Amino acid sequence: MSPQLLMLSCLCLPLVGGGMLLLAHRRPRLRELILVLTAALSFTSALALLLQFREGNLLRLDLLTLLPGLDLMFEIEPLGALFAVLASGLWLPTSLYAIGYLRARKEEHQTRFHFWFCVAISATMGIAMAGNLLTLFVFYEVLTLSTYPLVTHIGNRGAVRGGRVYLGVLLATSIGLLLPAMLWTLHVAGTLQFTAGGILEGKLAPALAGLLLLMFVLGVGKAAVMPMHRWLPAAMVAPTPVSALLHAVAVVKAGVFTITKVVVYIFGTGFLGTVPAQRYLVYLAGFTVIAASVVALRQDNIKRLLAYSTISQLSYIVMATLALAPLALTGAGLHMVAHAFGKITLFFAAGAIYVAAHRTQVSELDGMGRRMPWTMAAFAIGALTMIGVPPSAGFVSKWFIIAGAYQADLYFVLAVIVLSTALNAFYMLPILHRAFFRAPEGRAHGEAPWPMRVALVSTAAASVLMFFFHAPILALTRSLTGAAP
Amino acid sequence: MSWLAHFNYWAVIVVMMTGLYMAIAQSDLMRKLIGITLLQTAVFFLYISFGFVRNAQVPILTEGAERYSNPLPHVLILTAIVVGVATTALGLALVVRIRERYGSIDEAELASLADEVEDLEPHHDFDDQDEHP
Amino acid sequence: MKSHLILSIVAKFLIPLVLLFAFYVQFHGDFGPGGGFQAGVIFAAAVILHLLVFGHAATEHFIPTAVLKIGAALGVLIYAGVGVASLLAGGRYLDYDVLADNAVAGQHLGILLVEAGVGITVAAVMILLAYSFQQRGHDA
Amino acid sequence: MREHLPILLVVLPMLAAPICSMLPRGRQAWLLATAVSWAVLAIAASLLIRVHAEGTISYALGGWPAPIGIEYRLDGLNALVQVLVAAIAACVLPFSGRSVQDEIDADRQPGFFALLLLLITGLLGIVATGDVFNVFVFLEISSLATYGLIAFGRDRRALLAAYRYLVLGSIGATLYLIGIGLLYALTGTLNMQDLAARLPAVADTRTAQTAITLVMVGLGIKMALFPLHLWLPNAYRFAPSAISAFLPATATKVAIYLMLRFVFDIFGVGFAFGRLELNEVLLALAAAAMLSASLAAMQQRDVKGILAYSSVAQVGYIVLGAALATPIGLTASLLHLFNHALMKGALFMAMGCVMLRVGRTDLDAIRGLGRRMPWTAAAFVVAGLSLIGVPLTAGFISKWYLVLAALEAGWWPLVILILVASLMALIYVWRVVALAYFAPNESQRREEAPLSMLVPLWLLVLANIWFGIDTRLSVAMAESGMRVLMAGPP
Repeated sequence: MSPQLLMLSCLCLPLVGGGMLLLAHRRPRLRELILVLTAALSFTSALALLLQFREGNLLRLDLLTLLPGLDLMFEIEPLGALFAVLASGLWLPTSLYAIGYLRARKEEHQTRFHFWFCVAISATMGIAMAGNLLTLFVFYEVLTLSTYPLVTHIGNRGAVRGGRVYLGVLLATSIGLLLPAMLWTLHVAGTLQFTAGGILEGKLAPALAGLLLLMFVLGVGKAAVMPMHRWLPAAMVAPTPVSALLHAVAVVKAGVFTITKVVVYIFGTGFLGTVPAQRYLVYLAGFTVIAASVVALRQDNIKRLLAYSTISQLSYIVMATLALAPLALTGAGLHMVAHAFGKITLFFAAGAIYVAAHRTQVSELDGMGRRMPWTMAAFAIGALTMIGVPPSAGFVSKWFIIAGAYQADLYFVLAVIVLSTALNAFYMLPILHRAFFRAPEGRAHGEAPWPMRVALVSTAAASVLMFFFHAPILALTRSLTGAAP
Repeated sequence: MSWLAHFNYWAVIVVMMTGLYMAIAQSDLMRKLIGITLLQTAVFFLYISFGFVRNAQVPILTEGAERYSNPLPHVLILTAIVVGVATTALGLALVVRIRERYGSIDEAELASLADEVEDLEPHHDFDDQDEHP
Repeated sequence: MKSHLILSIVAKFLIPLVLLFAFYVQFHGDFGPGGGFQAGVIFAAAVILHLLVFGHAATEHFIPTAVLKIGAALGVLIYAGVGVASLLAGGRYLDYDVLADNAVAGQHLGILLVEAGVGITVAAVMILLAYSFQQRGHDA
Repeated sequence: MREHLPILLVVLPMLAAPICSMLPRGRQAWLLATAVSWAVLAIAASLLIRVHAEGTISYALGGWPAPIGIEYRLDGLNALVQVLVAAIAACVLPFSGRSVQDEIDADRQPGFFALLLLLITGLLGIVATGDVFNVFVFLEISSLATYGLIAFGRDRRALLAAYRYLVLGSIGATLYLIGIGLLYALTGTLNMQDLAARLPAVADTRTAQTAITLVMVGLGIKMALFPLHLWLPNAYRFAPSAISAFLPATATKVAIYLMLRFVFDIFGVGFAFGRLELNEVLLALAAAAMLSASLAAMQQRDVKGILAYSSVAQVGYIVLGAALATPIGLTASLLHLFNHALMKGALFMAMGCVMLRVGRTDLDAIRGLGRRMPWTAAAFVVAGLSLIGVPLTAGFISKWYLVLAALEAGWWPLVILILVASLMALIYVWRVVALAYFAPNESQRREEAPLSMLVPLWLLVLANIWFGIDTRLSVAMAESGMRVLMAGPP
């Protein structure tokens, strides 16, 4: 298949699958078969795309021209290829998990749920492959809108309220800050094309560039840098599969991915080094890391705890990106993957506990390790990834970020990482202690349905595997820094 | 006494402002309409006095008229009069029907009535007779 | 309707005169002050006088509403039709010159027809208005 | 016959109107009106093509040449506006068949269609004519027809809305009449071209300045420019569905066209904007319109009310672009004029479908609409996205141009303003969409609107998408209109 066709299929396969789902809404088994097949095919095409890219093919697809100089076009670069593979790859276990979850919970509107999930994945693919800022923005908004029905899926008052915060924050930041920032960029640079080395160098005074960077960092609300983080805990009203894939992987990673793209391909790391305000943004991200961890310490609801943990971990990536050191940038790319594996495992486990035991609070987890050994083992691996303990993927990425911080002489970053690792341990380890070393309470129950278990074990395994075999990912993220000297 | 030389304009302005004031400030719908009519009439005056030329003759049916009044404003204003009549008629029709459906033609009262739910049925026979006696 | 003797006699005397005057104004329009608008209104005034004095039933008896409605529409049609006729005759819209053999006769014919159309419409509409307002008063 | 098309365009609906009123049945009147609207669209389109191929078309009425007689003059600008009016009419009339049957008594339907045809005549006439007094006549024809049509609304508040519009509209028309009267007294001409040529000589007099002010205020009322918009919301809200679909897409647009014509072609930018600094007034009013009307729209409880206030805000957008008086600003303004007609037409048509099936258009009636009337609700969503200005819809293109124009002129606050207003649009559109799709409703019966309404509705919706993706045609048209205006007075 030609690379252009592959890109198009990455984008359209989930949509086509979603459309077929709608047609098959009266026959649940067929519908679920279509879902899994679609996910598998999407993953295959994303993988094929990655291979094509590694062979050095120029992957570029001009979809259509809206106005002269303003077109929707796609171009693959290392980080985007990685992101596409990551999102579509994790979609496969998530769709299995979602089938089990929705069936076990006997949720209504399952077809609608799966359909919007497909649309969201398609939008994520669009973000991953976007060749200019406008394309990225378009799919960024599609992602926001298509996940709204997922967040409010349960349809009760709380879900609607959570959905309103979700939509409000994400749209307000993107239209109020990201769009003006984009317009400003277009006005100054005359283009929105992602270009190696950036497009703004020499066209904007450093002080103004600092302001622009601030607009970008805060405007990408999906990256959840404080004070734009409120939507993420609010979105936890969503069913767990949504929280798992979208709010641990697709949506939030789309946020940090956008920031990384902007830093590397719009500003250019070289130019950004001359912008004084960039330092302050590192501090802002560092602050978010610590503050979110502290908030997480005080949470009892598992999903809210995980949400604050996500906020904290996202700011790791933002901070590492803004540190502008090649090694830190590599670490940022690695951490995107590592955190994805870890966090999705944690959410899967939380959902499995909810389905099997109807428990949602940390304080109710006593002895859970004995009742649901598979689930809690996976949870433990996820927790270790969050803390960054070997043998988990989190260790590798944190290692690179720390190395990058040395390289850039940013001891602030170093301090933040050390402190937050301690905080992560403080809120994760007590959960494991409760689960494995306390006696179980209440009536006995077994594990969650098998599709859910398959999903969470596979992502946990991936997290461990990444510790040992991270060379391909490392090569990819290295080539990202190759683009930015 | 140059301001007196333009007394026609002064008259127009007085009538015009009276009409405008009535159209805006009166709360009675009929008086508003009268205000509109006054306003329009003032404009008719204005146009007609444009066309007037001192010591001039009617331009048609007189041979060799040296100075003649401009007939065009009169023609224009004829159209405007027709338009004015149509507007007034339509306005009156609306007032009649407002009166039938609300039982009032006072703006302040209407504003309070407007949000009440109307009992459509009893009045319906009037509606059907509209323009079809 | 109560009959007012003086009113009805004066009206019977006046109405033909007013009608005659209306026709005078109508057909004199292309030579002197006058024309369809004025004539239509004067004609309507005569009918309205009849309406006021003799009541709706009597007036409607010889000028039915249906006729008026058709008249109102017909007048407009005549007006626009003359324009289209001049188009078909090879001139511009409302270019009366082409309506007859020579330009002067054409202008005569054209203006006469157009004014007739205007007169019919204006008269019909004015009478219709009077009818409908009169009707309302009695029902309410 | 070909050379007579400019006049036929106006005369055809005028001829059809009285015939319509004489027809015994509403159905026949509807058929005639629909046929006429399609013929008018065909003529308008052919004229637009001709204008682009051969340049300005001038047609002298009655064979009297231009400055003396009435001249119809079509150039790149008004040929486009004519096509817009004709296209919306050609979409609304097929649509109106069912909704009129439902909302208006059978014996009054022929009158309704006759008035609608007169309204179309008036609007097309305003656009086509090159004579400022003729403009007044057509303005009043269209306004009178509009007052009558609004009064056809079922709700008794329609009467009051029509009355208020009548009072304000008459004041507006009268002010306009005074204005052109003063101009005539100064220059002795009513022909637009001639007026433009003679105006500079007397531009310094106070009379000229008064005249311009009066004309602008009069037109301001007609186009519902803040704060002269008070008539609009209720008029649109309570009018019959077909009328509230037709008016926002055409009537205010024609008034805006007229304002552009006066400012750029007759007064000249140098005079109106340079010396009188009208642009600053317009900018301030446009900004106020965008903010205040959007705020008001967010508080409405009725979807038609929301859309009506949003129309006031959108007038602000259009005026904003024009007030910048740059080529790109004018292009943006004309584009938005065109695109907004498409989206508001579609949105109000969707509400017409809801009116037919549910009988009301308040927010409660929208609950669960996504299930009851999936096609209507989907159309509302797409047109709503266009209203917000989401990429890949027509609304995005015009707003994008508007932002570019503001940036180019160095007006940073305007960019923020446009974005804030878009955000507010998002909020008020989303309220409706969220209710339609995510609010539970007891009655889950499926009762979609008939095809005769869905097809025109979706035609407009697809146009919204089409002009959001393939912008060549719309941008080229807007630019040719812009060039006419930027060329200024002859």
